[in-house]
Amino acid sequence: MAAGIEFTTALPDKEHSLNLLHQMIRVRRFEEKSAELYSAGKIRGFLHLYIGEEAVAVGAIAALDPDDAIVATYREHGHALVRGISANSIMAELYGKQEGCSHGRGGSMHLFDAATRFYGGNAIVGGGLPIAIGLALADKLQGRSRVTACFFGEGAVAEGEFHECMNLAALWKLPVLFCCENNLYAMGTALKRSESEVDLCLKASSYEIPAWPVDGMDVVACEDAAQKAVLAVRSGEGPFFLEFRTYRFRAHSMYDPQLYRTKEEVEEWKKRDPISTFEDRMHQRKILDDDELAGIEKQVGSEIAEAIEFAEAGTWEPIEALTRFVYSERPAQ
Amino acid sequence: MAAGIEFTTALPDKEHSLNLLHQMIRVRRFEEKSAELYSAGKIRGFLHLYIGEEAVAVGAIAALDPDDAIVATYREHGHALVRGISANSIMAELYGKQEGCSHGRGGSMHLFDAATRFYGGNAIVGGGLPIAIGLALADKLQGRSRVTACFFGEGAVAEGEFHECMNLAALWKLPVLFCCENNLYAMGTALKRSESEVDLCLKASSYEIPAWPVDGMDVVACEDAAQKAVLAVRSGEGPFFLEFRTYRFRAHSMYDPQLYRTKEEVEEWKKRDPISTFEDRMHQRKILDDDELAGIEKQVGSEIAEAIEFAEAGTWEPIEALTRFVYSERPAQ
Amino acid sequence: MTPQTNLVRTTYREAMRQAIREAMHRDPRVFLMGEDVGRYGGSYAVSKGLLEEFGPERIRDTPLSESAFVGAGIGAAMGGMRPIVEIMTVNFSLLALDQIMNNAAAIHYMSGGQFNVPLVIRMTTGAGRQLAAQHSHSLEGWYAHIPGIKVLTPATVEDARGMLWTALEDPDPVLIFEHGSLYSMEGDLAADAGAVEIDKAAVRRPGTDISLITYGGTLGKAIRAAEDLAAMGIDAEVVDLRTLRPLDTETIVDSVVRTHRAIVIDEGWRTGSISGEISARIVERAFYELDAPIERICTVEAPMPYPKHLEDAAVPQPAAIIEAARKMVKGDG
Amino acid sequence: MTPQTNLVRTTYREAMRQAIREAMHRDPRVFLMGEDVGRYGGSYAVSKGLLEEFGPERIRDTPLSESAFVGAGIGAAMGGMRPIVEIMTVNFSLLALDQIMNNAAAIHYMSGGQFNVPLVIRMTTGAGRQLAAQHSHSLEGWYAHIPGIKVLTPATVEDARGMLWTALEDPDPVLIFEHGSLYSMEGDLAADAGAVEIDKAAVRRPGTDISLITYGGTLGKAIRAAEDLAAMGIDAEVVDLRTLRPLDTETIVDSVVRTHRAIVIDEGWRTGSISGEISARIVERAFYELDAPIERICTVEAPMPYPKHLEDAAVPQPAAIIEAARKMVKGDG
Ligand SMILES: Cc1ncc(C[n+]2csc(CCOP(=O)(O)OP(=O)(O)O)c2C)c(N)n1
Ligand SMILES: Cc1ncc(C[n+]2csc(CCOP(=O)(O)OP(=O)(O)O)c2C)c(N)n1
Ligand SMILES: [Mg+2]
Ligand SMILES: [Mg+2]
Repeated sequence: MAAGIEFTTALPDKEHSLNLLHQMIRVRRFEEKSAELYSAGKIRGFLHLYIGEEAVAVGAIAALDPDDAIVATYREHGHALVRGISANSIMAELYGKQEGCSHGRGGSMHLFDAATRFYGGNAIVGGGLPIAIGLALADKLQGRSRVTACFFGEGAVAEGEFHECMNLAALWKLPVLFCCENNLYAMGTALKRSESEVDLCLKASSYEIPAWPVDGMDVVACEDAAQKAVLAVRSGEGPFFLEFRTYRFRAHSMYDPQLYRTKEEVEEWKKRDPISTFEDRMHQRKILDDDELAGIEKQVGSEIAEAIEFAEAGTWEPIEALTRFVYSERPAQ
Repeated sequence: MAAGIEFTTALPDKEHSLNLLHQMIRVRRFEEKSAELYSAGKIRGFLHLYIGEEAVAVGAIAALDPDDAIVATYREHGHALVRGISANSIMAELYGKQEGCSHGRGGSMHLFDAATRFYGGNAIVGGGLPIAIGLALADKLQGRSRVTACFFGEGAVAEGEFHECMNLAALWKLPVLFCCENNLYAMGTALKRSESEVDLCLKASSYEIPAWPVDGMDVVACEDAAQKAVLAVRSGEGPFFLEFRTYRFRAHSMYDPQLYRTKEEVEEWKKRDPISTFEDRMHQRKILDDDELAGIEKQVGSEIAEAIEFAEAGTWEPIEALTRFVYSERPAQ
Repeated sequence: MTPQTNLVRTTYREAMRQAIREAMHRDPRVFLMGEDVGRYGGSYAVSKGLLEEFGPERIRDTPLSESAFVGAGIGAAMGGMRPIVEIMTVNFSLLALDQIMNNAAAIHYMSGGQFNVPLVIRMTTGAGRQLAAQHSHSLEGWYAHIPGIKVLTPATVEDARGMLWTALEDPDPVLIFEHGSLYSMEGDLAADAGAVEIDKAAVRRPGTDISLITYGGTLGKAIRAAEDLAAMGIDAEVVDLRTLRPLDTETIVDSVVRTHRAIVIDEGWRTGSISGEISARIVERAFYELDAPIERICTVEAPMPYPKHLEDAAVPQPAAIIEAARKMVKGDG
Repeated sequence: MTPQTNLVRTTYREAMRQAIREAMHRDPRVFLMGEDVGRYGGSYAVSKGLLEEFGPERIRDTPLSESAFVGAGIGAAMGGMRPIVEIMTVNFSLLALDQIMNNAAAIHYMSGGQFNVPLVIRMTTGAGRQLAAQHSHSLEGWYAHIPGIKVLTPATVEDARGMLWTALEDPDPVLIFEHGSLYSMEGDLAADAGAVEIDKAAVRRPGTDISLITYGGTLGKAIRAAEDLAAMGIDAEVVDLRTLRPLDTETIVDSVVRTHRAIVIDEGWRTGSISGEISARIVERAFYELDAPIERICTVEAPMPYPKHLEDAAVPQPAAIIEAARKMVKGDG
């Protein structure tokens, strides 16, 4: 199956291209602002930025239907935004305010949203994979043709859970789209220092799961691959594995002095910035002019400014509510 | 590497063939007697018989040096016997007597022996694999050219630990010989119901570990493959994976009604009994006559009779010793 | 139970099986998943016959992948199913503990109450069958440490029959621990027995002199001890905790307020077992009611040895309960 | 410490790093292994610089495979090495729990004393940095339930410096829990500071009115509370448990015999935490010395919420200690 595929490298039409660009810029600016707010002490705990990887979430999630499900990691602001959780409620969550999408309980690493079927936000590497398996199993058992997209880093591939879940998904032909975000590092550990076989698609294939590598710096390639994979998954052929080859431009989290890679390496990758390269292509194709770009930036700017305002105006959950939701307040339906 | 291999299917010389046969018969008769003693209530707990799989332990362990290490599972009487732990001390262990190889503490599933570097007897499926990794790492760090042979069933392949350990062994080029005893069932679960990809060698290859399938009903093939693999491992090339294709003739343990397979299937496999087929081949090659066979049976018979006597005469550890060895009595050297 | 009720003699195993059957019939969202629950018939024969009745989709054999299939249970529960996940024994549940603590127990809370996890996990627990160090854990009290889950320990055929129903109606994850020594225990069960409440401990034998507080596989021993004590003129009350999380402190304290003396009997290793928690709660709530220090009879702090005499010596026995109670009531207490 | 001793101001982190460095220099069998201990410099910067000093064989970065590399530590220890395995945080240790309980803690016992496992496992523990539900566990007291291991909780720079040495000399597995909030704590350390004993609790502040019993990250809070209590005329004794397994019951009981009142302060979730065990032991050993029921101040039984005000409310704080102590001493106690 992997052999016969043809990627559409051509740009989509203007409207859709603008939309993809808009989404990537939203994520980028939101993250940049979050970093500032972290330094200002407004956001605390761990903060993992997605800057450099925007094309993956934007492209992959564009291929999903509204009632598909997403399971993500602690590096999930981008996925949440693109999925349609409001910037307001995400920012409020980062602040820890009860207006946040997880009621302020989760913070940056635990964004949840029932309305968009966004199942977290998981801070245990590999910990979300079995949940995706289970969601897909529920769909299969109930005869629904929904897809569960599961995002995880290449570092998770070494965990036993990856192996167990690949096997279960393939064995039971479950509708899971595995989206491996290969940004080459797990904290400070380069892929080649953590895997005897660095070709991740080969790994997936060893479970009989069709697998493609995707240029994760190219939003069009990401969307195209995801669309084709989603189609296969939705048609009942079982799981699909996409390896998005990408790079994180920033530190792993806000505490990381980045001793493990050179500035030159980072600069080299920045030349492939998914946003600026996409802008260039759109410019070349003359489907983007400076006004339009300024318009997007402005729109994003005010969306984020509003989100910060919303978060600032948000309220703290009263301490008396500390043990609320340890157990459910309602019986099972 | 796997491509270039040639298996010696010819029988070894008479003396060595007799020795292999002797070992297989020892294991077979020991196990048969153990089953009887279980029914008689002399042996308790779980008892997992190796009957049908003797060629694997006999062949593989013949390829090891005395200072190599073995890590095994709960189905390890055969390995222990072949490795040179005395039948006396194994039988005493099955009885729970303090003259047993684990002081009576472990029973059938936990045979241990420091003298022969036999590191258990592990009753958690997959649980021995990381120990083998560690033993091999210790050898590598200390510049020793020893091999650690790790036995496990094909059921263990689905566990996350298998994946993690394959990767570690390959990544660090550790001297581990992985001996997968593929007897087609994990309790009642057939391999095809537990793995999306049933070619286990392909799995090992996906970690860049050289891997061969071996006819696990043919002791000569087992020894030959193990010898070649051990040579590669000892020379520092990293781990090796052997898939021994075999079959257990008896139930999983003494409690198993075997609902999951047909009598016909079992009978079909019994035609490939590693002992009788090997006897036939030796007969044909005229390196075994009835007297010699009777001699082996007699020798084995008295060895086992003596072992039972030894176990019967063994003593119970006093109850006062119950908490002995929870912690070591001596400081670390 | 009114005297008119039609009573049926049944085993704990059979009661559990009927509970599963009924749940499967009642609610199409219920399915059973675990190692060897199907073709093998369940390692303790609890699910024997269910595969034939409900088919392999709903009586789902899993590969050996505890973490993945427990996590899949979590996901399936979030996806609208009502999974019963069987972990063959508590000893293997350690492999799934991350999923239990970091996902099942935490998701409702950290999602701000948006998602709940109506998952039931069943497992066999306890010692008593000479299964040695890796197969004899009694960790239900240990699991009771985890907020967000509930921990049930049915000790009677009635609870074996009724707790599952209630657990399946619970919107939150419920762990059911079935002591391996109970499966063949017989008892009288109402022909129309159904759900039982799970939030109350039960006084199984009223008494005035001393409270014997216990649960699960040890309840029978406490009752036997109480009968012997009665013959010695000591009237012991036996409290069956039934649910270890949340603990029914009221019933415990009420009993101690009546008897002024308490022994907690717990098959867990003493240090850090639930027995310490119970002792502490009694002190916090009924210190001035106590006529004597609370005693604990627990499992000796050692991995479980294989021989019967040592295993018997390791776990709580009626003799020890009797002696402690006698000393406490007749002695200086 | 004699007054002549040359004191050096140092952090807990630096003390820990020096302890590792020294161990590496002293004993060629010692090596450090874990995620990001090398190139990244340790997720809490404890091992920063060690890769450069000792090279990648001995400062060994591992893939994300907690079960395999902890198990490899067990095997390496059995193979003659003295591994220090770092699990990044306690939250991820659940993935390795099977190896810890079923192998590390059990092998010496079930092998009848033949093999021992001189392994040291270090991990960061505790809350206080707004890392939310999956990154804030405090499970050291829970681990203390497991026979066969030792559990250390260094709370001072002296113990950070000295406990590792003693742990490495121990023939059995030792777990060291380093509370994340302590790394930047400064203290005076003797220039020639070395090994410390690990089998005794320490009275960090003598007092006569009440015993505050605690350990690890909470010790500082107890001392602050004691200082405030002193200003109110209440002379509190502060006991630092230092080692949670084996617990030094003598020192605890001696303190309570002097003060007749006790509060146990424990960052673990209340139910089933080590605080219950301590309460139970005091009752068992010093019931008639108690002037008031023992109190416990523990972490609220909920997954940890992200916002600071809720996290602060969830974990034990000096104010709560002061209030409880005041009531107990001045009130009706
Ligand atoms: C089980 C587990 N082990 C360790 C960690 C600590 N940790 C958090 S992120 C991370 C690196 C993960 O890398 P990768 O999967 O590639 O994702 P990325 O951060 O690159 O997006 C590590 C080691 C964790 N959260 N969970
Ligand atoms: C982690 C774990 N899960 C489940 C079990 C129960 N169990 C014991 S043996 C076994 C089957 C293992 O099959 P395989 O690895 O093929 O070895 P075989 O018994 O066929 O030699 C199972 C499921 C266990 N011991 N450990
Ligand atoms: Mg990565
Ligand atoms: Mg098998």
